[in-house]
Amino acid sequence: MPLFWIIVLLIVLGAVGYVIGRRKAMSSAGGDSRVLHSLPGYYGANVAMLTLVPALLVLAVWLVVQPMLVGNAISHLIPERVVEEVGSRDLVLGEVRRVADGLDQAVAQGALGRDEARSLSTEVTNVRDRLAEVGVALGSDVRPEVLQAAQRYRELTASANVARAFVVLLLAALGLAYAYVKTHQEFRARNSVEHGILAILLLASTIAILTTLGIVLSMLSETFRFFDLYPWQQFFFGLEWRPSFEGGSELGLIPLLWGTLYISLIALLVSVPIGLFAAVYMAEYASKRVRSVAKPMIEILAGIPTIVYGLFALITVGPLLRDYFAEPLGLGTSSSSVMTAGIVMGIMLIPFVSSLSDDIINAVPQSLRDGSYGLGATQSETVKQVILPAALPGIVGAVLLAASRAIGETMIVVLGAGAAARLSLNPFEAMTTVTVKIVGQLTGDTDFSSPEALVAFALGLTLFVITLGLNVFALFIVRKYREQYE
Amino acid sequence: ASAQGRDTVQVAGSSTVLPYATIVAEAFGENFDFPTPVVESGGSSTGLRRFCEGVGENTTDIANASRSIRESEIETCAANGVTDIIEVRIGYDGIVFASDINGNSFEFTPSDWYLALAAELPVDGEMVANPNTNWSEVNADLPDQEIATYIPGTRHGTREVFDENVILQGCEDTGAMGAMMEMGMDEDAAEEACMEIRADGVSVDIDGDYTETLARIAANPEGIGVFGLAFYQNNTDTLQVATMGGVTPSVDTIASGEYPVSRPLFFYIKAAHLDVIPGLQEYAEFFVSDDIAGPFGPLAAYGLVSDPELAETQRVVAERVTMGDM
Amino acid sequence: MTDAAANSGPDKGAAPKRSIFAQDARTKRRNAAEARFRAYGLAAVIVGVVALILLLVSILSNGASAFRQTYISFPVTLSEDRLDPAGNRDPAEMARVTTFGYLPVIAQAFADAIEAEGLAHEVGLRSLADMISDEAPAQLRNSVLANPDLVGQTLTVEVLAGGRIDGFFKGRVTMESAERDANVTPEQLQLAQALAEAGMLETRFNWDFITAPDASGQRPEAAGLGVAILGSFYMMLVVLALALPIGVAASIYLEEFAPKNRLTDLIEVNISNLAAVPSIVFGILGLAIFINFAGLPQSAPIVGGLVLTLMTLPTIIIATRASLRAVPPSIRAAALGLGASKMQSVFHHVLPLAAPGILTGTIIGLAQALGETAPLLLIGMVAFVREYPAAPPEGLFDAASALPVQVYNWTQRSDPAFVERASGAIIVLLIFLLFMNALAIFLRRRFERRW
Amino acid sequence: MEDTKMNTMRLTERAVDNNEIKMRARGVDVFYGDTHAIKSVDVDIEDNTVTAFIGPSGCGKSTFLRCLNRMNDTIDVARVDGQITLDGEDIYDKRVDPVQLRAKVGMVFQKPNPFPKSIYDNVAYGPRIHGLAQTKAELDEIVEKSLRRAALWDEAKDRLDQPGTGLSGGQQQRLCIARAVATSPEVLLMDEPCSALDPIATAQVEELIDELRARFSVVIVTHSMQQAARVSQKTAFFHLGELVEFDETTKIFTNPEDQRTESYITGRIG
Amino acid sequence: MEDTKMNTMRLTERAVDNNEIKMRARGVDVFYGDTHAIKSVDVDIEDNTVTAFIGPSGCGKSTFLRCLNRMNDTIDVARVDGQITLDGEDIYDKRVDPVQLRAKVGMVFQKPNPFPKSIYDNVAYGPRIHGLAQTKAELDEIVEKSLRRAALWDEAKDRLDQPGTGLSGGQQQRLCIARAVATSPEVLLMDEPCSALDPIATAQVEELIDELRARFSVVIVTHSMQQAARVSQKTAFFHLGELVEFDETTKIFTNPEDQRTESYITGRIG
Ligand SMILES: Nc1ncnc2c1ncn2[C@@H]1O[C@H](COP(=O)(O)OP(=O)(O)OP(=O)(O)O)[C@@H](O)[C@H]1O
Ligand SMILES: Nc1ncnc2c1ncn2[C@@H]1O[C@H](COP(=O)(O)OP(=O)(O)OP(=O)(O)O)[C@@H](O)[C@H]1O
Ligand SMILES: [Mg+2]
Ligand SMILES: [Mg+2]
Ligand SMILES: O=P([O-])([O-])[O-]
Repeated sequence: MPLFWIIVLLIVLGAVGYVIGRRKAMSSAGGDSRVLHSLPGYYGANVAMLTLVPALLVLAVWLVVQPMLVGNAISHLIPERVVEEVGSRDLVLGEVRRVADGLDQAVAQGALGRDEARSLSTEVTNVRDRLAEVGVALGSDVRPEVLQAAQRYRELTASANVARAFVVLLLAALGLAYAYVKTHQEFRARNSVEHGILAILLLASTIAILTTLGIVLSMLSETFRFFDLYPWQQFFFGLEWRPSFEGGSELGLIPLLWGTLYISLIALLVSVPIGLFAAVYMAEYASKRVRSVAKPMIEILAGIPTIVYGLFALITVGPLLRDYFAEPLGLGTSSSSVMTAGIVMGIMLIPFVSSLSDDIINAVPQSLRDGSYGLGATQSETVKQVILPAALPGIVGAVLLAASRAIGETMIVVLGAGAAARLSLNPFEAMTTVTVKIVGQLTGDTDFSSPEALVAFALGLTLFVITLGLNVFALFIVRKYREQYE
Repeated sequence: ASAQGRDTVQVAGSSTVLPYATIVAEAFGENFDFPTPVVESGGSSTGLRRFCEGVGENTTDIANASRSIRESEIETCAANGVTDIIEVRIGYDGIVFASDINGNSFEFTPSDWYLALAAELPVDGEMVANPNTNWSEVNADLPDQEIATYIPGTRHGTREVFDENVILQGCEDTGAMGAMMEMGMDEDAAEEACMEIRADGVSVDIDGDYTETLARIAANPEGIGVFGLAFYQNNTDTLQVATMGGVTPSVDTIASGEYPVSRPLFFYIKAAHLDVIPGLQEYAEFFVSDDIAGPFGPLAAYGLVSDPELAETQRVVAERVTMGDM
Repeated sequence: MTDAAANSGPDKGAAPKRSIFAQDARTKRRNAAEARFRAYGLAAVIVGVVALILLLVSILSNGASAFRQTYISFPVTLSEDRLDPAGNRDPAEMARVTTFGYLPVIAQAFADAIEAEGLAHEVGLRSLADMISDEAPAQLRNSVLANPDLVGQTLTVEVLAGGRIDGFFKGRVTMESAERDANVTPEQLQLAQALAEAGMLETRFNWDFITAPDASGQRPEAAGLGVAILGSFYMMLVVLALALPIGVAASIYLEEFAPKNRLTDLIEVNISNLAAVPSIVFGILGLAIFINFAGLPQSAPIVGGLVLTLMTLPTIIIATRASLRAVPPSIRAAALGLGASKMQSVFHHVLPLAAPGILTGTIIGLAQALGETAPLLLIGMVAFVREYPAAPPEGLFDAASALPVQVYNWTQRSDPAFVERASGAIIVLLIFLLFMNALAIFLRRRFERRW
Repeated sequence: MEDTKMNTMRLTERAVDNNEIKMRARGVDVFYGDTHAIKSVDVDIEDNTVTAFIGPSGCGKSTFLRCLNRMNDTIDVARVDGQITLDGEDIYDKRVDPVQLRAKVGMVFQKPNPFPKSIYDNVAYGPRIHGLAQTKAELDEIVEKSLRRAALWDEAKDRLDQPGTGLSGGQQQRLCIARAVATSPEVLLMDEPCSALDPIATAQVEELIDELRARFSVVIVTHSMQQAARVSQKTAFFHLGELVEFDETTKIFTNPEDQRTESYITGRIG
Repeated sequence: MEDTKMNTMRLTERAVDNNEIKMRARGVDVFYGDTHAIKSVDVDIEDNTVTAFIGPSGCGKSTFLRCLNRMNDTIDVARVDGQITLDGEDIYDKRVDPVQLRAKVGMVFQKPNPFPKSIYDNVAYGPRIHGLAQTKAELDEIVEKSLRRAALWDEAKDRLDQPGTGLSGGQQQRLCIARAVATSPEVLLMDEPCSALDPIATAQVEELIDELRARFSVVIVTHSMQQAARVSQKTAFFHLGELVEFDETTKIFTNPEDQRTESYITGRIG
């Protein structure tokens, strides 16, 4: 049975489960929902849940496992000789699948009879041409072994599919029956359903952990390879970043880190005040109409592709800063600078701070404002002394989000701040960030197993650890200054 | 593992080769029944990394590269089961020096660039920081204009060519290399010292692409940028090209070897995929066919310097000559 | 009445009664501070809006022309000996004639048409062919192969003008620039002008920009956004379908149910930290997990969507948690006191009150995901793709590109004609974004309330 | 003006029978972090009885009240020790579902906390989640009846769809009473339910309490000695977290045993 | 138990002089959207006088009170018509700065709304923004004095640095009183300031009110007729948004003119 129909059937079973579960609960209570432990809907949902969840889980596992098992099974049919000719077993299996798919399609389109497809042989027919007729292109002529394997593959898959449908539907039916039997006036259906939901919520929150794990794992081995090739002392404490193709690169972290912090700092100095003031204005001062226009407009800033900002920095802001600040002040003649990138990035980050803060400020209860106004405080005093402290955790969250984005940004830095790694205090000098170099070294032309390319992984992991530290610090701050209202 | 077999050729790699590969892919899709290949950009290194990840449907079939594959990469490939690799050289990429069309014209020699960009110059047996800030200080024949150059960043393969064919050459031509060795450096150290570029902001590394270099020149019309020939050819209305050693860069002068700064472009085919991925062999043959890669084909029209040994390349592709066999 | 006015005089301290019309020095100071604060707020909003307008104006002024294109129409005689040498109208046989075979047919027909129109010019045949897009032979070949009986007939075709000719009608190319430009001559432009006057050439709205697939660097005039729009759409489907529910679910668990201990602190820090991970690292992750481990195809929107989901999750979680936390505890207590379960109090009361913040997080997260290129670089979606992906769900596994990728690619192309197209793509992207936001903003306005 | 009618303390005349014990608290201690807010309190809440908690502000009445339906669970810093049973079952037992407990032991909070929803939805919320109404008509009926009992119907009937947060202070208080009554709990905990009510509304609520007593038990926190005397059969006097005295209301008000009780109820002002 | 001490309504003995008129309201109408909450009310608030607002719940007492210091400005849907003057100056005049007005006309809200700050900061908030203390010591003094006057000092003195939101209901109410008193307003509006207070605390607050009267005018909303009689010199009776009667307290409670007033103050329960 095709997957689609299994799923449709499952959904139908679930729906039926819901209806009969609900009905049984009601009838066990003599039609009076008041004597039920839970709302009738929960009984239905409980039955539907037990019908669907195990069945779908098994189906999911099955979908992953079946191709592996079938692949294993047919992989025995393929002689070593063929594997050698083609290069890898994987590829032969791919070919087998393609032929099998082609046969399926041919059958589906009526170009081949069912039996014909089963008995097809390379001696009689040119399989490649036959399949080409139904629109399946093959890279080369089909080897007899491959055709046989494909035919076997189809058989196995067909029977596995039958088994799959059987098992899954049986499981669903069992689940349904079990839940149905348990359905009774006293049964704690709400608790059962809520446990299910809680499990889902828990599962969702583990995804973040898994992601972290995945990130660390996917970078760890390459990082170790890097440190095999390059001394860690020079990486962590090196003051020079000078990769070269001829070897003998200097890959010091410090200048990149400095650039990252410097540029992010300027970006935050731009975006946090502007964003916060904008949020306060929108939440406390602006009329509903102004707010409903201004807020979405500012949010668009977050959606403009960073390349636009980058070009804006390169063509407009950079020369402007150079001509009106850097040169008159004698701070250099570079149009790409920390300042340029920081300011432009700051503009991009405004909505990160403003929109979220606006929502949080808006959620502060009106009674607190009243209390303050009633004491003769001005609106700004109220905002500064009552509302912002109460909204602090959310605002810190928003600022962290902005800071995170600043650290992770590439395009604006490349175009606005240049590509030169440099340790300097002058904000009108070109500098660059860790992230830019991660992207650069990863997508560059250097030999991908050289330290110059592998350094990207080490940089990524180091940045990860550093931001982790910053976040711990932020959490500490929030804990310390948090004010819980009500 | 996904159940569906892949039927589209998957290409990844160099952004320099990308325009040519897309031209070919587009024409291939138009003229063959196979679907148009998917051509990814992302750089030679990324392309080769993906290429070497293994054999199988979810790995790329072809890696484009603006340099030849390195020995260590071949080893990694082999470790992952990618043993049979066909190397296809499709032509040459000319590297040109261009400036704003309304500004001064330049006639460079490698020596000029060395003297303008070296971090330190040997003076009287001692290395001193490069004092030159004006082209006329470097070479009295050059216009009186501040030195401001935009050269490819160290992640670009072009930089390697620039370092070796221009800076190192200039270092040797000016005799600086000799002077350094007299100062007691060994050859490697001297070469390294030759190729060290000044970091005082006179020369700016471009980590982006040629459009960024172009934008920088638009922002600073006194700047001189390093471009690919094809890029320059598409922007002759805003850029003027400088000669190098008296030779004007063009498809012809590069093909003949008169113009000194160029590099070969390649793509690498995973031989194991040839019989498996539909259209792969056809695409490769189509790419190197005379219609496409020949001197009068669309690639040349776009700026690729056609390979004089194209026939040999066509044979390599047709007969699937892998790298080990050569 | 009182002598209020008299009392509001300068005698401070002595008289407690002061007019409420006259402000004392301190109130003046405080009011000045208030006015300043308010002005800062307004200025901040204005800075944001002005920056937006500046950026939008520059995008629009560069990109609006991408939606218009120049077409040339003229009759072409499809001669049998060129296009169907075998003469049997068998499409398989006719397919042997490649686009290179169609090129001279078109060029000749164009030259003939100009002559028939009686336009004098000094443009050689080869240069005439250059005025027509390279796309034209493919167009013609496709229609001939689709309908072999056309061979032998004369039909009027409408083909794209070459990029420079098109640029001339959009003001990008001028006679002066053509003087210096190796790719176009003033004579060609003059001829184009004459053709326009004769009605053979017109510039009009260009649907193909939105529907056609990308084209190579030689054919800026033919490049479109069809595949990219589909790819972005599919990816956003995946992101929305996964990131929003997972993000909200995770936040609810962490904020409302999880025991408050070291472990949850760790998770909290960890999520904030994920937000700071550069997006390309998510590409590394995606490549390792979804492609190499799970065996999903490369360049596919499903993988892109999954990677962007992981990238967007922290944003949504941080926003959602912050707004859940902002709901006053008295609301929860009220529900619990009535015998609602925790789950019910969260889903019935807390979540709706937190909805504005959740939607904000979603808007920002999706905006970020929609405009992101770097992680797509490593999973093969920064690519030249000309085949449309199929309808979902299968289409999620087909190769596709994405809008920001198209912008990224086009800004790197050497032909200046791509500049307008990149800006045009940004316009489309922003419209896309506006559509997504419109719903969220509408919902947010419905949920906003103070208590 | 020395109108006696208004000022006479009227003790309930109904005899105080020996009712069954509905809830029993033994040795209950509550800590907020380090502060010991409730110190070893023993109280029996009888069925069909109104129990009043009195005592000076801050003595722990609300805190103890919240122990009775485990609302203290929701305060992070609060910790409850000791044993409290409902119908003989320990409500702090692991197996107890606090949700079910709270459905049986309803609560009206000291600070009115209407949901930011319509008046109708505020009242209908409990019946909805407990499935007390089969049809919309039944629900309407419950809502109307509850609002009537809480003496809010006349004021609210024309604005059922308007937000509950837009009501006056006293109206919000009555709304919260209506909301709690609508779920028909077995025990109703009311934390100063009449603090914001005028005498007439107070009388109506007191009538309601009396009516509820017929079927359930009611615990009421009040600062008004008169109110305690009027509506309750049992009174508990708290002082500084301790239960000073717990006895029949008549006893407490006429012949208190503890010195502290006496000085409180005879305090300068009534 | 019919302890008279507790139940006697004690009218203030001080003579009601003809004081200056501090605030004067003429033809005040308030609308919440379409609802007409206050209907053409005229009231004079005299200096050195306590004015009580009484009336059934929902009759508009709080609404009218909020007009007196323009707190209604913060409610979007609320609209105020008519004229209100403070010392002869129209407080709804364009030139008036509501901030300055509110500094002069302080307010204690019906629902206690402490800031999520420490107890100390809650009280110090007003003095800080109005610059009433030059030094930390002065500020400490103000805080202590205010808390003492609000009868919270003893309970709060050891936990001044703990959040005001962790207080009991009655403590929060006293905190809000202390907070309002700390800014030394000329007119103090108190919306049911004793609703959550026990008799002793109530007495202390009433003492405070009496003390304040010596220097300022106080307006108090209350549901307790006794309280109104005890503390106020003037009483206004509101009913359904109308001002039914406004006169000297003794007059209102002994010899009301309007039938509605009479039936309210003689209402079944006092
Ligand atoms: N924000 C508001 N929106 C709409 N109507 C309101 C609002 N606030 C009060 N009302 C209505 O205005 C009328 C008067 O309310 P007000 O709060 O002034 O009453 P009150 O006399 O203070 O009553 P209570 O003694 O119960 O506090 C009531 O009917 C109330 O429902
Ligand atoms: N969340 C809390 N955190 C810390 N302390 C608390 C908290 N809630 C109450 N307290 C303290 O516990 C003690 C008892 O408080 P509770 O609210 O039970 O008093 P109460 O008798 O209800 O007073 P009132 O009549 O004023 O409402 C008080 O001293 C109060 O300050
Ligand atoms: Mg209390
Ligand atoms: Mg009120
Ligand atoms: O992209 P490149 O590898 O050619 O620089």
